[in-house]
Amino acid sequence: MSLEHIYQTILMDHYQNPRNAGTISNATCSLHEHNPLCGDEITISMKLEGDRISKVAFDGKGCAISIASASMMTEQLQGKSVNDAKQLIDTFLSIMRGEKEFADHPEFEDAMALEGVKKLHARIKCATLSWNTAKKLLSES
Amino acid sequence: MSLEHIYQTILMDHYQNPRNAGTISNATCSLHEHNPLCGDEITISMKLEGDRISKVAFDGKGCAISIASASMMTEQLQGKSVNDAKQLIDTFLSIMRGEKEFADHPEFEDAMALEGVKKLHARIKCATLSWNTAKKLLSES
Amino acid sequence: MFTTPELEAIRKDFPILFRTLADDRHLIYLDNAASTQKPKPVLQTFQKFSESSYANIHRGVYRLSLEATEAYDQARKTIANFIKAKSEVEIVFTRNATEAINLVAYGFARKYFHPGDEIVLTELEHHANLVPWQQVCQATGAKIVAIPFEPDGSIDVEKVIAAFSARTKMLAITGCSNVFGTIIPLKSIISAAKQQRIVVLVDGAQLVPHYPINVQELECDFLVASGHKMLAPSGIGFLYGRREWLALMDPMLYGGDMINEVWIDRATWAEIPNKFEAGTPNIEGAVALGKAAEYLQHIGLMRIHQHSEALANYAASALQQLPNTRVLGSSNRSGIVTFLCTDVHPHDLASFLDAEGIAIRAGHHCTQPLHRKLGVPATARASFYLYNTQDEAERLIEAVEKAIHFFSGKKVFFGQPPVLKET
Amino acid sequence: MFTTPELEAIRKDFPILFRTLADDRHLIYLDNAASTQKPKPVLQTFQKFSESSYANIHRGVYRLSLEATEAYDQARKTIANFIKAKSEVEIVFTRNATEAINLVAYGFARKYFHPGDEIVLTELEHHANLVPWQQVCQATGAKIVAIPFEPDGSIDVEKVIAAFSARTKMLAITGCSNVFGTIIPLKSIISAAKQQRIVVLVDGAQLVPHYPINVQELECDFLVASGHKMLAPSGIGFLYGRREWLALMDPMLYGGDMINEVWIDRATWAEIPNKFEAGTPNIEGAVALGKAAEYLQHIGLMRIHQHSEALANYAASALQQLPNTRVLGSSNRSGIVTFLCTDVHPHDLASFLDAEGIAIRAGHHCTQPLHRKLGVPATARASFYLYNTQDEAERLIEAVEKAIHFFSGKKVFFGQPPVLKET
Ligand SMILES: Cc1ncc(COP(=O)(O)O)c(C=O)c1O
Ligand SMILES: Cc1ncc(COP(=O)(O)O)c(C=O)c1O
Repeated sequence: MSLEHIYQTILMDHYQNPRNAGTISNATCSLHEHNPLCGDEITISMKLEGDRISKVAFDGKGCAISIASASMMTEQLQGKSVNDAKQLIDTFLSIMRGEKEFADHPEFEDAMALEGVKKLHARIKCATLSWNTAKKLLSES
Repeated sequence: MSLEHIYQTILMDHYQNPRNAGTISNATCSLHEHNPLCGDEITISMKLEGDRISKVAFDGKGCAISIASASMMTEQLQGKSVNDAKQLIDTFLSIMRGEKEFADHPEFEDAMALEGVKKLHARIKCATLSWNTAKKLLSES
Repeated sequence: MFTTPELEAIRKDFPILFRTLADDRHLIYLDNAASTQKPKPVLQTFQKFSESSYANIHRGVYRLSLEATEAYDQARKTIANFIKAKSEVEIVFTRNATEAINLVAYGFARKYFHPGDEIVLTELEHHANLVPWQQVCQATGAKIVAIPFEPDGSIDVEKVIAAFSARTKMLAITGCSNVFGTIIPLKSIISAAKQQRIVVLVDGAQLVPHYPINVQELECDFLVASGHKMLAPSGIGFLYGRREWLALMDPMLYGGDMINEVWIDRATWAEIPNKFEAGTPNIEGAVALGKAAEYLQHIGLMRIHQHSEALANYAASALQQLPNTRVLGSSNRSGIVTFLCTDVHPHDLASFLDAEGIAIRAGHHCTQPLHRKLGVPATARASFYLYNTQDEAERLIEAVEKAIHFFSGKKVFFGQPPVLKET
Repeated sequence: MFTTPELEAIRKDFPILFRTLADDRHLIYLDNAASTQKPKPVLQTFQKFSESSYANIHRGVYRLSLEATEAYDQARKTIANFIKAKSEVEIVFTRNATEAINLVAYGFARKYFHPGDEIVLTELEHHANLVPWQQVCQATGAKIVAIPFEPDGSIDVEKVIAAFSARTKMLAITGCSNVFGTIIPLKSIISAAKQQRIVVLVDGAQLVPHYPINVQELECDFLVASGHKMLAPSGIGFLYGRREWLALMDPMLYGGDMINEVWIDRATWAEIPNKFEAGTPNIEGAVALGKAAEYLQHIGLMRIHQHSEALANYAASALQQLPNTRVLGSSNRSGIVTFLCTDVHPHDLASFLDAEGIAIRAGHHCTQPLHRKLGVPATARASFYLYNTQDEAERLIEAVEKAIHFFSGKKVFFGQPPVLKET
């Protein structure tokens, strides 16, 4: 697997210019998660309007993959209904577990740049931390 | 190592016609020892007259090697002074540990038939049980 | 039994069987219940892994560590599949069956047992499935209830069930006696135990190498086995534990890889099964064990069982016909034949057979209470496996006969200790 | 450093070093502190033993078992000699260093420690030499006293000595930090501890592979090490314990081979070291470890140490000169260089280097308290051993430089988390 596959331009762009980075002042819910094994930390905040995620942001620290993945996720969840968001997250996690394929899910757009990470066993957790956090947040609220 | 080396005629003779087998009615001391790992049991009895072992006998059960070795030992100890007996036993134990050689100790006579046992790691304990018991008995009395 | 060509193909995989001894004969290895030999595919897997993919597992980001981690995880899946566990997280790699039982004794029994609780086991148990429970009793105040075995080496299911009470917390039972070779009717015993909510541990050290196992059908809570008795190198074995129990259990060993978060004064644990695998595990061993399981599955465990059983049954009947020879146990035998020759001490017999190039075991086979019950300190045991042949079984019988002739005829000390006269 | 021909000869023994990666370059393996590769003589010993002499050890009467037992016993003697123990009965084979520490924690500390007793250790400790002691404290009421490390990664002897008191029962200390690579001045620390009759355990996992050890001169009571960090397969390690202590200790694991006499309700133990080796041990692993120790001794531990140290020192100074790169620790370094690039998260760096064919480790290296103290959750570590070359060290530096260029230039989240604006 060559370098280009993992640290693609898209991924590096999200890492260096993360979208929706920060917190939301009038968030309706937020959740902080921490992976002590690699030190990644993330806080996902959301503003829910009825059944719709009107705003989502992330804050935290981590490697390029975890930051880029969080950034990509916020773009994906923004504006979705809670149910659609949950389903999207589950699909993403299945893809990362190797049970589904990005090829069948073009809706992931930028996040498809994480394809290369799937093969890097030790890095999958970096890519999934933000998604797992959002999943937990959505099922709690 | 061929069969002949271990179960030599001399050894089989001592096994099937053990010398000094039994107990001594007027023994001055005796000791029972047991090797739970192979089930061998032995009782050594002695009659000491002053510093001299005037009578020695053994009783017990065990394999051919342990019975023959006990029989050979009684022949060796009979009539010896306590000190000479202790020294003889130590020499025998050294030989079985591979630190000395029967070749340098012709005094062992029949017991030299145990040469083959030295190489059978798992059987050395069979050959030494009676000697260790006698050693303990002599140092206790 | 395997056909001759099948057997020849199998034997070719085991280089050690072609080792020639002093007199140019091949070794006859009949100590399989103690440990089995390793086939080429297993040794090659070990070798190839060590030469091309070795690295420490977990946390490694580079591809070598990834490959090693994948191979290790795959081995866990293979073992889960081998015994039909629901999930590979229910498999913990240990050094051997002994460590696996100790892990349950420490992590489960010491945590949950109270004074007066009872642990039911049988008098057939190997020390590995007895001594850890004695220590649990000492630490918790629980008590061992030991079910005697029948004269034919079997266990009476009714007696086991009758021993169950409201105090019974656990049944720790062998799946196959390593002395009599008896295969225990686990299914009926376990279903009775389950009705009374008794936790069941099966000592599969002798069963797993010989018999297809489905832990879900068996309904046992724990199952242990040793790799070295099923064609893998020594140093690797496993514990199967139902997910719910494993999750409740405490770790036994503490250190790296089993933690989640560590401070100077405290720590939290990783998920199962990692929580039970402290430090660098036996990576190559696990990978080799996975290969061994595949090898056995490929040949077919039921066929292996039938082959070993047929050889053992042949040997048992032939031995029974030798003068003053008694075969122990008679019911539902696996590949094991344990016997006594009144005229020959088992150690002498084993030494004599060794000189004939035949490897059998003599001793108490780590079952002192069983031997005490039999009234003898030691017995001789021949045990067969997939690579043994009818010819080897026949050579065993001939050699035992020869030994009996060599040693007998005069009074001997073993068996009936003579009444000694005064000197 | 080794001469070029010496190094070429050594490298020929390690087939994995010639593994070519996607772009035809050889693997550069710089994760030796996690685990080392295995030389041909070790793999061949394993293979040959498995193919011609394998059998279960102890109690076997036949020659195969005898050969296996002799090989196993010989390995114990080799290890005793390797660390200059008085007797081979002072060596207990374990799975790894972790298990060896746990054995002392269970068999010794839990037996003899009381509420208020203190265990002195350092904030450098690997989780393996910390978490077992936390558990001892929980079980006995003893307390951990942790000595902080100095900014250069060293341990101030005076601070350790100042921590000793009448309550100090044990000093459990690493011989070499697996993060900073610092070699600890054990001699002066231990002699102070001995004056106060404090029992000393040395975690030799990083020290023993790199440095000639004489436990009698060192005067430590216990020493642990892992085979897989000194050219042996994983799954085997050892505990050295002074005979007197081992004799006083309780067993940790119970079962076959560690007993003397067993009844249904109780048992007595075998002599040391057998009392600590329950069940079938890792026989092939021990034999291979013996060979690995001989291999290291043949080349010379002092020369190995000098070689790895020189490479590490070269890498440390070169890394220090890269932009925004900080090498951690500076004093008395063994083969380890741990560093941080402000612009690159260690995991990204390791992945990037992996794509360049260079294996390094990123993470907390099983030292979370140490990393918490440093204020970073993860660092990058390159570790050198006897088969690494100057060229490899240079390629490491080039690749790190390339990574820094690739990742830097824009704001990144690692190191200085940005202040985030509201959206
Ligand atoms: C200093 C130190 N102690 C203990 C260990 C634990 O070694 P193992 O995982 O082989 O038990 C390690 C290995 O990472 C180490 O570096
Ligand atoms: C029935 C039974 N249980 C447990 C064991 C212990 O196996 P290990 O020594 O591999 O832990 C054995 C092996 O002798 C056995 O036969």
